[in-house]
Amino acid sequence: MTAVPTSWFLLLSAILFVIGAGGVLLRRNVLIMLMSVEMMMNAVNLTFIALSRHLSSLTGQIFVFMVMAVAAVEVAVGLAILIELNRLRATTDVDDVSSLKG
Amino acid sequence: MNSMDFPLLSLLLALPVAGAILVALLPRERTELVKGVAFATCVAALVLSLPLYFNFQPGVTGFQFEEVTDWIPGLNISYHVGVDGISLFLVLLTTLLSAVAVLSSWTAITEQVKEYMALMLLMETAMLGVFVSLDLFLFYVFWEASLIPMALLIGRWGGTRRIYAAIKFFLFTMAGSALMLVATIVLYLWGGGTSDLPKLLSSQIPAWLQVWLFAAFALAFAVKVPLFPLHTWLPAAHVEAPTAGSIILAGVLLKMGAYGYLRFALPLFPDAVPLFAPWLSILALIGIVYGALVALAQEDVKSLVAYSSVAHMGFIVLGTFALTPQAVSGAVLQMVNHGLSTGGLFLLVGVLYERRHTRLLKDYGGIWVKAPIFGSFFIITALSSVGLPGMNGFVGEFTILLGTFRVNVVYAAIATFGIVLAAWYLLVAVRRLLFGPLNPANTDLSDMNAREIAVMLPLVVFFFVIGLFPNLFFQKINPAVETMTSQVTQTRAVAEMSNE
Amino acid sequence: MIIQSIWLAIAFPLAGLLFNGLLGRRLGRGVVGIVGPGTVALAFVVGLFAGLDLLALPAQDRAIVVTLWNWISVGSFRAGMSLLADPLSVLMVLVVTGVGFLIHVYSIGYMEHEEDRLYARFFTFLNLFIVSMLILVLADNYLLMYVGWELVGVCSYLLIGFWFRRGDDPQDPVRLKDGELVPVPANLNPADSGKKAFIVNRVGDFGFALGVFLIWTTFGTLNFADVFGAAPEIASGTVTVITLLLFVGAVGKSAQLPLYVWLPDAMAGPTPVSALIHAATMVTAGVYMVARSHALYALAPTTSLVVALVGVITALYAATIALVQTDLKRVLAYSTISQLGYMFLAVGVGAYASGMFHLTTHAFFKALLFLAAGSVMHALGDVIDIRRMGGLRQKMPRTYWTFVIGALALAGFPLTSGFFSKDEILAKAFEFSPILWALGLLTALLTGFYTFRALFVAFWGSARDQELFDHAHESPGVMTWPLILLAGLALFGGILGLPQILGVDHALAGWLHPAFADLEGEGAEAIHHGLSAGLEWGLLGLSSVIALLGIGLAYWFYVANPGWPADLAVRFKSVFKLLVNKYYVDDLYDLLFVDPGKALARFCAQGIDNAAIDGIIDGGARLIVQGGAWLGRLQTGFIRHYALAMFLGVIVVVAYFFLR
Amino acid sequence: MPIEIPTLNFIALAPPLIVIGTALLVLLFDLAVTDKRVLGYLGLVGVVIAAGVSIAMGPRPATTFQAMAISDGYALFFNLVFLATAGLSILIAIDYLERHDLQRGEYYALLLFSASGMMLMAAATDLIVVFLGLEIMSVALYILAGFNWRQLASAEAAMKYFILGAFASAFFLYGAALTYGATGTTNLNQIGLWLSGGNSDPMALVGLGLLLAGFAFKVAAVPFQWWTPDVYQGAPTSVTAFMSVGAKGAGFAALIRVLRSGFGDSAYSADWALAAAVLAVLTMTFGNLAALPQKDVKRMLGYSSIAHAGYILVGVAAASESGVRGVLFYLLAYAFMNVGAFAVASALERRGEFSTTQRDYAGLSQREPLLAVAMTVFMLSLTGMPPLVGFWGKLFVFRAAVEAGMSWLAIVGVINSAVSAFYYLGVVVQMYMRAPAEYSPRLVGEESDAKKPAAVNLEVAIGTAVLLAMLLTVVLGLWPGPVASLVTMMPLG
Repeated sequence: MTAVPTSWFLLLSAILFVIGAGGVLLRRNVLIMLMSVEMMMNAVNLTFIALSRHLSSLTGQIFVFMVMAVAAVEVAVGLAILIELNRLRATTDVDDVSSLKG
Repeated sequence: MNSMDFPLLSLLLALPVAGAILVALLPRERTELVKGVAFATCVAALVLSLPLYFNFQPGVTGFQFEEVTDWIPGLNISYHVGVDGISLFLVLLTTLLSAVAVLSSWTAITEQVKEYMALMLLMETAMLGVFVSLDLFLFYVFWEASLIPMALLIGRWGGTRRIYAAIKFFLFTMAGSALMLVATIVLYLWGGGTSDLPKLLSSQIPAWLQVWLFAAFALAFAVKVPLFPLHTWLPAAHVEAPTAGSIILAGVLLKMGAYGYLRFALPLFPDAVPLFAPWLSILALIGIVYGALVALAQEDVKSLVAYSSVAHMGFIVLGTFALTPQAVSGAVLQMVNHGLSTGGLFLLVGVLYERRHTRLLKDYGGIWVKAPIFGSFFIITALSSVGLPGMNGFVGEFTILLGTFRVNVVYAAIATFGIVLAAWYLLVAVRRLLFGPLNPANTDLSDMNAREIAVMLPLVVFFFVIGLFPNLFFQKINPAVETMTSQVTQTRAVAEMSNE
Repeated sequence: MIIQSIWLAIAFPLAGLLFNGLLGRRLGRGVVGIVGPGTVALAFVVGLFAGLDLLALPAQDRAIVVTLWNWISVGSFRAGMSLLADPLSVLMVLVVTGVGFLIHVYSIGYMEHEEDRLYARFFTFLNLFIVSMLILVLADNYLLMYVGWELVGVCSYLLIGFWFRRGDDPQDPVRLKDGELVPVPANLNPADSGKKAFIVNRVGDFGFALGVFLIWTTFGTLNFADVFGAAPEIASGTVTVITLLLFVGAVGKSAQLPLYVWLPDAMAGPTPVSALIHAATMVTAGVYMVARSHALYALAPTTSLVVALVGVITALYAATIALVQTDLKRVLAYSTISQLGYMFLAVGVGAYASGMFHLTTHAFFKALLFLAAGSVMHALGDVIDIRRMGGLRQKMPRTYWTFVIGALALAGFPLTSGFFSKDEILAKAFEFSPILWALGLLTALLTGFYTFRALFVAFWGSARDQELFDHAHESPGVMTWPLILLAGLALFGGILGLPQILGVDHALAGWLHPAFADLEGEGAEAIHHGLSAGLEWGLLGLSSVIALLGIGLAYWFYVANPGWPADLAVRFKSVFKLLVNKYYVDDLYDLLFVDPGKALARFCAQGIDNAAIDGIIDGGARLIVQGGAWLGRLQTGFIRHYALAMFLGVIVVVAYFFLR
Repeated sequence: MPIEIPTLNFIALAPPLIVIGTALLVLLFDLAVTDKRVLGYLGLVGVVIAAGVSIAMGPRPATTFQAMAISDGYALFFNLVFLATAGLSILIAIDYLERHDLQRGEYYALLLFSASGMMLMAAATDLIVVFLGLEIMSVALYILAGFNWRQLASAEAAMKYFILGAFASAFFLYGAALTYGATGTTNLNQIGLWLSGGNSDPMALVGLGLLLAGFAFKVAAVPFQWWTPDVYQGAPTSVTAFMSVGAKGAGFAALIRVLRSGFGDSAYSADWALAAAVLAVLTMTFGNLAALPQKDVKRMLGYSSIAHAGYILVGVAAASESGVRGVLFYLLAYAFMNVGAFAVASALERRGEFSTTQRDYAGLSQREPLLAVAMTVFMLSLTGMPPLVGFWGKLFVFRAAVEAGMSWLAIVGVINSAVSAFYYLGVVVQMYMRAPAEYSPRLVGEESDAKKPAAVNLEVAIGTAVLLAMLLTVVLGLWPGPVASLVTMMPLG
């Protein structure tokens, strides 16, 4: 069984990253934007792991653990903020949150 | 060399700041005490500055009363102060006019006296610092610092368009000197990491760079002088400033620009001088004629005097760039003269304004009858400003023109014509203020009181002292000027030789 | 020797000036009236003794320099506060202080109606003038001379404007026979007149100053002795330019064409001022300066010709205007301009001593005429229009007779002082060029005419304004005694310079000889010119005839046939109007210089300063703020926009690094 | 097989650990203390101790966690910057939260956690630690930005900050990954070694670009600055004060270390220097121009902070030792003057209002002269007027630019300073040159009394913060020598 070339992983993760970014740019629902960001981070994780295998270095995998932990924290905080926002204005549409401008 | 260990200049710089702090600590309601402390500080500074004159060794070239201390040792920036013949009288002028200005605001300022006096005192230190700094960064610090108190003085205690005037003043001068900062940095790096003026004077800067650096410095000074067409902040600031502000502005602040040329731009960048001198001279000439013409069209006495400053400062710049000993010494003396004469005129306009709250010529007329002392002072001051022989303005203008004539007849002729125009606009002002039938609105006008006379008197005494005994001043000015001009012209000659 | 202390001549009036200026108002007019004239008298005495000291010296040593202090020294430039006492300057000192003293005394009476403050101020200014004039004449270098030159201008300014409260002085139009009114230009008010005088003088000083600069760059010194000593080695072109520039100053100060316009208006000042400054002394400064600089002018024939031409043309020109003036003082003012023209004619043709002689006699008789006119004004409550006078000789005999003597001297009536001095000039002019002489002679005819026209209209005939006439009275002694003394001088002053054909020495030329000794053919022998005795007698006779003819014509027109002048005015209406309006020169100057100057000033102030420069600056500032507001609009508040911008930013940054 | 026990030099990370410990203590005491202000003072004590320890440690470099972090002069200096910012911000918060009825113990804990994250970023020599520090700091700041839970604006600020921050973090991470892929390491010094060995890889370059973008977001550089004005405006003022300096400082601390240690000695250094220069120009110009028409002072300061990021980027672009020194000095200066400005702004906020407009400053010099003087000092210092500390900051970064042959950058910088004078001066104009607006009550417990002249009732803690910041702004301006010497002794380890 031949190993899948690293470049394929990298390409896949790049595509995932761009899809995630596209989600942030195009979607208006805060929750979905949050998920898109998570997707970007996971794309990065995939990159790290692929590279880690490619380089035979553990650092990349350590990094992935850190990213996962941080991502969890971010989701928690993000949801908390969303709840606070939702309490003050019943919406999840990010375009409704645009009073500060100019 | 004066080897006194006594740090006279530092003390002189510190004294007004100390006074300002003291004033700030006094209770707000004790306005008389506040004024008294401020005035006492100014007088003390004046007294403290007198030894500068008496202990100044006229024959010595170089700086005297020098003090050098590390300031920012990491960057080799030092606190280096000292005076020579060029700056000596500007220091004395500053201490004198500061005292005059404080005394002149005794009754004119009624709101926030404490802040006012503190700012006046801070202003004094900043101005003194500009004239005694021998380190480029130190100079720049004082140069910029002097903007702040003046802008506040104009903006807080000024006339109706005071905010516009204050902002204009601040932004104009700050924008003008922005490039000077970069030029200073460049100079500092080229000079091997020193900003010490005497050391920099002997450093070799390539001619192409000198051109750029000169341009940057010249711009900053041109705004301050001010040269046409960068002058429009001046009338605005003058008209709106309180009397004392105008006195300081015209008397000292404008001199900082001309002083900058003499102290920094010319000696540091002699190779660039031939390239720029004609243009700056032409701008100065335009200023002389244009300032006089615009002054002629003014209805407001203060803006008339302000534009006259544009014209008078043109003479000083013209003399500076003639680079003959006569012209440059004349320019230095004329700086003092202009400070005294124009300061006096603003003072007198302030006396009127305090009484009648108008500065328009048409609101006056014939008041010499009601205020004979005022009238006599005004005529004397106006004549001093016009350059009447026997008084100060003549000596300065004459030597400037004489020195300029040597190098360029046409410049001298145009500038001399400017004197004719000067007579025109100032006599129009005298005519419309003092002469003619008494304007009925002025029937209750009171003459100057003892304090106001006391403020004017020293100025008038100096009009005549300088006019009759100018050598008391020239003997101290000349050595420094001759050193400077010969340096600049020699370097120039060398540069011309090598070009051939 | 008192001549070493010649500065005392300046110090005394200076002391008087300070005393009167600072204390005069408090001490009362009695003290002021003593201190003012007294100090001038002391100065005169100093001058007298100085003159005697000079006489005691050998002729070639009669030039004493007294250095008071080193005034200005910058680089190679030196100018001392140094005084030069030589025959020329001492003569001027004596004229200035002598006539000045008499006018001071006269002023005690003339100014008696002024309030204390103004009375003291008047004497202060008068003393200041004496001081300034003495500085001018005693200076030993061009710079100090320039100092005096400007200072007298200021005194003139202050004194013309002394009655600064007065408004414009409208003039009654001249009613012609057919009922037509010819408007007479209004006289400027004193304040504007003073201003005008100062500014016009400054125009002249502009030339003078440039001349001084050129002298210094050429000679490296401003000292008279050094300059004159080195003058022969200098290129003649340079000397010509220098002398021409200096002459521009003289034209301004001595009211010659084209800068004479200030002098008639200067009559708005008090009459003693007109007498002292605008007739006897200050206006002759230009003549003195040329005489002083004779060493230069002698080297510049072109300039000398210009001087002579300007002089003679001015003389004739001013005389024609004087023909129709209705204001007594203005008649005298134009006559002053005209007589100054004679003096310039003299110095222009190289007859410096003659010029100085006429300067001296003119000082006597013109001061006399003005003071007499002042006496009339004093009597009539400041009325000066001769058409409102008439018959005054009965009311004011002493004034009348002194005026007659002055008028005779002015007209060049034989044996009066003016006769000798004017004749000397004409003779010199004849020698130089008969054309100049002819013009001078024509002027002399006109002089006789207009002088006596004024005299006859004002003093003869019957009263035209009865109320005024009734009010008139002779002036007090303090005014008439100076008149009488001056009348004596005007009458007998000629003995200073009797023509040599009379077989006596020309005293004044002899006195001045040391000062002009460097000129060949000048000095004591000067009057012994190349003309034959017969021709000289002939010229003398012709001058006498012309003077008498002028006086006779005036009599014919204004006493014998009072209707004729009006007839003539109607017949030559355009000429008459031209003269009444002073050739419209003032209007021309307004049109050419004053109005465009003011318009230019307004344009600079509003068009350039406010609109252009501030427009650019304020507009630029607004533009920047506007740009900021525009940038702020990018800040939409939408997260998506921000994220998009960031994403694009990332792409750009990455692309930059990738493609670099 | 002997197990190698990693030698963990905790001492090297003592300052952030002390701060974290303090934060935990705060959380603990929060359960017991009723007057939450005490917690603020407790935090302050921790900050002071941490600062003292930082100073005591001296600039001798000491690495720890297997060279993932370092305690060198650079890090210690940044510790001082962050601790000064934190200390002043705590002082502000103590009264500010009380006035607005927001007093909660978590606030101080979060602030301290955030500060520890910043300190970690400055000490990090590994991209992993950089990322950790970044997130510790950011997450706490997200919460703090939304701390004013009653206000929509605050929640909005938090939301914007959070989403955009996470978005930017993702880019940063991707950059770290690509760098890792190219160089095989996440250790900055290793990366530096790899690059200086003459290696190059386009992937590393792309990674560098993405890392730069991530930092650019934190320091608010164009085009990643968008969040700044909105978040500054919406967040509680005491938070804005803290993050304006802290987040920016931490971003620069890590950015410079990444660029200098990692990419400094490489073929790429000219590239990132130019990129930084271009970013600097765009950033300061955008910030200054956009600040010009602002009326809300907090928002104006938000734009101004963008401009200052631009000035600091000038020092980064110089890519030299003196550039780093300039940045260090600048940030310390910025800490005092900017936190000071926010301290005055928070002192002037009325209860229930969370912003101050220009009008609120009208006639302040007559109502509260001390505050007016202080605000004037801060504004002028931010403008870069001598003799205030901001001037020296600018001077030092511009000097570095000139030295690096980027005089044009310095020229753009000084022109920008002149433009910035316009809006900074605008506040001074209000305070000194306009008459006081009609009075309305500002402080807790004040009754509405339209005619009453404003009483000076400055709370102690905020007053102390204002006074301290002003004194330091002035004194360091008059006597910048010691700090200027200090930064030369604080090289990157």
